Amino acid sequence: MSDTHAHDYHPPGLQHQFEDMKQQEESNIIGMWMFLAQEIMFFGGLFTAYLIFRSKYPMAFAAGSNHLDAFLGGLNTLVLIVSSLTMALTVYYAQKNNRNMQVIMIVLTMIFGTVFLGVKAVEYTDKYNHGLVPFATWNKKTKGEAQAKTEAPKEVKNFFASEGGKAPAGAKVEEKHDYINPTGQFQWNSQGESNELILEAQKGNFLTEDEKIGYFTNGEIDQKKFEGRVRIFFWIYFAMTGLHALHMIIGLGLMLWLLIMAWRGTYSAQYYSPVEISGLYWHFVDIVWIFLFPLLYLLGRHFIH
Amino acid sequence: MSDKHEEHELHMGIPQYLVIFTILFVGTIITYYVALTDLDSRLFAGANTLVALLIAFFKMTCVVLYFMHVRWNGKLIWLTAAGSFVFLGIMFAFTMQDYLTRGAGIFTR
Amino acid sequence: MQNNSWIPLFPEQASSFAWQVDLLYFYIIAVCLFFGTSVVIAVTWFAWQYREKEKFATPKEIHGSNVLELTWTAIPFVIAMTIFVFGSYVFFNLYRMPADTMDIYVVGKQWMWKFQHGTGQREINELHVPVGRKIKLVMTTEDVLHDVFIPAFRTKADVVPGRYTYLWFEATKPGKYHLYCAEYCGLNHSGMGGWIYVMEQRDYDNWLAGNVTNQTPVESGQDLFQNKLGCASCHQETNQGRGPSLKGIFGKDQKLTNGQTVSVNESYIKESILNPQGQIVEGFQPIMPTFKGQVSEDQLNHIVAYIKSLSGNTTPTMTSSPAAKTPTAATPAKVEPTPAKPAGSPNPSAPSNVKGGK
Amino acid sequence: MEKVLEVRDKTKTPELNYLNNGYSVASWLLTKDHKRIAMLYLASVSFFFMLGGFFAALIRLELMTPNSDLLQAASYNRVFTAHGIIMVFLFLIPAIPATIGNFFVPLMIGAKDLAFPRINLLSWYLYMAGGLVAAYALLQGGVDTGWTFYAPYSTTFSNGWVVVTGLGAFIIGFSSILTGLNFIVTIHTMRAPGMTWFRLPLFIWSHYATSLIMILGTPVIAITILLLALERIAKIGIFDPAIGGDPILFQHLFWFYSHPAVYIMILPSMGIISELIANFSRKRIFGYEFVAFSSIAIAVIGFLVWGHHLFVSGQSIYAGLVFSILTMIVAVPSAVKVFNWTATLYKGSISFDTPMLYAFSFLGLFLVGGLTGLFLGTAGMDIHLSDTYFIIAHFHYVMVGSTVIGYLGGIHYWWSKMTGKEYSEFWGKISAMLVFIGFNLTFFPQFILGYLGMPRRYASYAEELQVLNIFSTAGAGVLAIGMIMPVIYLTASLFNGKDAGDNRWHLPGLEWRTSSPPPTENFYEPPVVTWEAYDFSDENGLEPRKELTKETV
Repeated sequence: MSDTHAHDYHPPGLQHQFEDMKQQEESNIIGMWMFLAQEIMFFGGLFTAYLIFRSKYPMAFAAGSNHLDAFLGGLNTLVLIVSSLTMALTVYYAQKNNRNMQVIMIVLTMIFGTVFLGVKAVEYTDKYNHGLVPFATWNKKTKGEAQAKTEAPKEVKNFFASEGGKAPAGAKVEEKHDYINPTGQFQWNSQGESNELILEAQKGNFLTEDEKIGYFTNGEIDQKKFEGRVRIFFWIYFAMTGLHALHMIIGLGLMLWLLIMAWRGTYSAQYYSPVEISGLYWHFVDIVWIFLFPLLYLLGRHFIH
Repeated sequence: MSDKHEEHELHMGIPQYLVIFTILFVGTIITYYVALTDLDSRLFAGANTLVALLIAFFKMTCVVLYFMHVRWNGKLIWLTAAGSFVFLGIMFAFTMQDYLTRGAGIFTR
Repeated sequence: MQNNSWIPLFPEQASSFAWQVDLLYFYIIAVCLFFGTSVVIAVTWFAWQYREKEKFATPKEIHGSNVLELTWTAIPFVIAMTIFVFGSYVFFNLYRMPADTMDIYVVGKQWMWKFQHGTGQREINELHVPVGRKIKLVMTTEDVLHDVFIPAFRTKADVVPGRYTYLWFEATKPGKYHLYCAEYCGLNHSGMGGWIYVMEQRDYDNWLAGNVTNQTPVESGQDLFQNKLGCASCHQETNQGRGPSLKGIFGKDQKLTNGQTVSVNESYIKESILNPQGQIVEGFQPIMPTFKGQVSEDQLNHIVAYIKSLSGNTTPTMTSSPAAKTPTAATPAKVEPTPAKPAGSPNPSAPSNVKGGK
Repeated sequence: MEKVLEVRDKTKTPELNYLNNGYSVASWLLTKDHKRIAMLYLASVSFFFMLGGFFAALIRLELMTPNSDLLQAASYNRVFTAHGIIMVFLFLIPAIPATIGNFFVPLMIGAKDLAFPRINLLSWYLYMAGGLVAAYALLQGGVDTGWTFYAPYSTTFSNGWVVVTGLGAFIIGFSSILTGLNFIVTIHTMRAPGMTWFRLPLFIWSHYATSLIMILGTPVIAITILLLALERIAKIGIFDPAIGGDPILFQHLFWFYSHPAVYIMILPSMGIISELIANFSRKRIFGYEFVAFSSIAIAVIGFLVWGHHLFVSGQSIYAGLVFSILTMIVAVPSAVKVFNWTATLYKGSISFDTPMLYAFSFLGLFLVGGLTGLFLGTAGMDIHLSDTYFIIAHFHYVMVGSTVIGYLGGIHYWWSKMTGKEYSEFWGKISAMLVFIGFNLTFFPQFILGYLGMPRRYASYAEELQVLNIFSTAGAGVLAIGMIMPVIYLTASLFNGKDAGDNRWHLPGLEWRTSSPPPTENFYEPPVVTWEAYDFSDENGLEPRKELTKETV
């Protein structure tokens, strides 16, 4: 194929700086992989922060993790895996010159991607309602007891659902949500549960050095301090999932562009490298989630039982 | 040339994709239920974490090798994929080596 | 820094491991000179010897030599390792905390150093330490990162908020040394420093005893005079008060009501405080109560120091036996010329300037 | 905008090259030609260099006297921060890769352009956006954290402009990542037929190594700055110990990038010096493979040593020793390079043109800079020296003494290729010597100051240190004159310089086998490489090839 010089034969989509399609494809794939390497290090900074703080405050992380919805998280993992499959099939059908299946698969990928973001939005709303958004005053403002009572039943229901049926006794739940948050600050309202956790860990001598300083004031559990540590967990949760969601949104943008191009029948067995590199990106985003799911939702969950 | 090219690129058919997908799906279910069981007290401390991460690594490997076609890519791609994880590992390991020894009395600091 | 040369080259060596750091320094300089000069000589010689004889000539190809490459990979590696080993040895000595130390607590704060001795004395921007004792600084900070740096001791360590860090040294030479903050800490970073006073053990004990409140004797005396004992309500600046003015009296003669004339010296002042009725100054009523039992020996000394300072005499002298057994009976500082601080407690926003020296 | 090169009749129209291929503003601002983008970079990088230099002058003037009299501490802190941030993020990191690298990587491997021309242009826009944001924050608001942004000072105590400056650095980071990505892909896939890996000029190898660091390191600083901004705005509790955070984590993340970043600055310069020394002694470089792989080794080992910036931060002795030994190891590949350069001179035919003078002065300054690195990598020594002027002197020897000198050498060397004009050799030599003398006078006294214990970032200092500081300030004056001269005579050469000819130095590299300035598509016909790098032998056919292109077209 070395005799196909750019001047004589110009296949569609070949850019002027390349000699032939093979070179261009190779460049695109390497370029995308280099970009992914960059992305790995980008997320890597956050993972390092996670690693450090989790090793410093495992109990606070376990307590925070327990207030994430593992069921929804798991559901989202499955949704992303399905979307990864449809993405892989998009590439497959592009290689097979099958325009219609390509379009269908891209649409399916987009649907699953949107479902993922929808579930994410539900989860974020839940955190908003429970005063677990660590940023400024971006939580639901509950003023006084009257309002708290009227909303109580609904929240309890939510809570059961969010716990995947493994919620503690109902009485405890009601006590938890009977709180006042007039300014919408971050609030940790599960003191009973977390105190139990800390005391048990203290009994078993599991507390790390940082925890011994970080949770206690004069030998007593300091709720304010503990709340601060849980807040770090929620910050890392929001930073990581937020950044991931941002990548999903960019990915959906890419998909939209792919959809238009595929609709026009641009991609064929000869020229499909945009599909392929978008696929690489999409799979990468999936992989990040494969790690985020256990790290944020699952680790430490068993402490609670 | 293009026909040959096409043949060369098609490493996986739909059944193979579905097999990988099933593995990933099952892996997710397993990791979910394992996390709810207390392996730490049954096996050893950190067992839960280890199992969760091993499953995640396994799933990642499947995605990278088959969905991302790295299995059939050139050495450079292998190197990039592995290399970036090596550097990530360096960042974790060297940061942690400081944290774990800080004030802990290694060499009586 | 008592370096009198025009261009100083080395800070003073004043700690037990300073010579090791200096030796390491010289060793690495020697290595550098060896490599540096050999490369420079080679480059210069080649550049001259093989300078262009004809424009765009093509000299013979030389491709390289694996033996040479290995040699000049191995030799630097080995030498680097010797430096590493030597450096690690010094590193151990500098940073491994010895067991039998005297602990001093250090708190950094924008932009001042607060020191507290084991016996309770507090100091700001100054640290008095005995010579020949292993001192361990246990350090933390109230706000940002700081760094205790004492060039004469060749050691430093960051002060990290939220953690304790440690630094130890054993001073070997009495004197006054710079203390710097070496980690950038904001606006007045370059002002965040002071002095380390290294004293003989005896002087240090004296200093400890006499300077409990982190004040110079004069300041302490002033405090007693004006606030604690209330002397100033009668002994005002002018002679308008119920008691005579004490301004400028030291060293002068004083006429008493009984016709005698006494010279105002330390013992006269002391006597007047403890037994006022014995010596009434002419023109004043014998109304002053005795302070016997209310003031300790060293407080007396401080008051004396203060009264002397009113006469422009700032150097406190030693008046009682240095071999005192108890701290209360000990004497005020024969503190090495402590520069008299401005009256009042040091103001955090205006820490003493690092500059100065001799 | 980009006309296709078809007929080239020298008698009728002037040669169509990348410079006269369109004169409109849009033809520059929307260009996808790597050479034009390089020229855009050259202009913007020079602008920021002068801005940074202005702040450097202020610093030296202030330090002429022990008291903070010219500048109060508040302004002094802002000035050195501005100097650091501008020089590091806006000059040193993009200087060589984005200008000379951008221009010559495709030319030297025989490609028509970089693999992703649009991304290349995007990276320039990112650079400009980030640079202007950062410069605005530094000039308008004034940031006083030092370029290291150490927490918790930056997160809690300094003013809010830190966030804006951080945003600037964040954006520039992506510009740098994209440049690195482009280079790696280009070097992998776009090499001309016959251009095997071991025929690549060493300039390319060093850019490859640099790009690796850009890709693997820069994202970490990006996320760190993001977290810093979040901490500043929202009090996450990640770096500020008052709310449970950890300032040491910031230092780790920061230096994970910022130590390798010094290799981003020095490696391209080493590549230029390899070119200069081989080409101006007209010999193949001694031990080509070793020089090539030492670049890669430096890039990789460079990622393992960042902890030596934390020796005094309360690190355990164990961790200190690990980082210390790795730091000592990274010295070896640098030493190998120096020895090979020296050996290359042996039995060469060495000319003393301006670029070679810069190469010699690089050798001298890099020796000092590199060897003083030994002091700082040695844990026991670093305790006394860290955060003193010894550090300042060391990294200026490396950053200025090597990177800037390499950059200037490269600009002089390739000036005729980039513009087609000859600069004044006389003024070039004078300026090269002034820079060398001024530089040493400025920074050598700072080694002594450092050992005496003058801490860095001090607006006022002890009186006994004044003499050395006056030397340093005087040297800075000489250095400034030496640095301003090239701006003048190089600019002048654009207007009244002689035509340089296609191959001014009569060299075999691919970039010299096209016209000066090169055409938009770089080569009149796709080059085929049949020679090793730096092959000066007669069979290589230096002259005929040039004739060939002119006759055949």
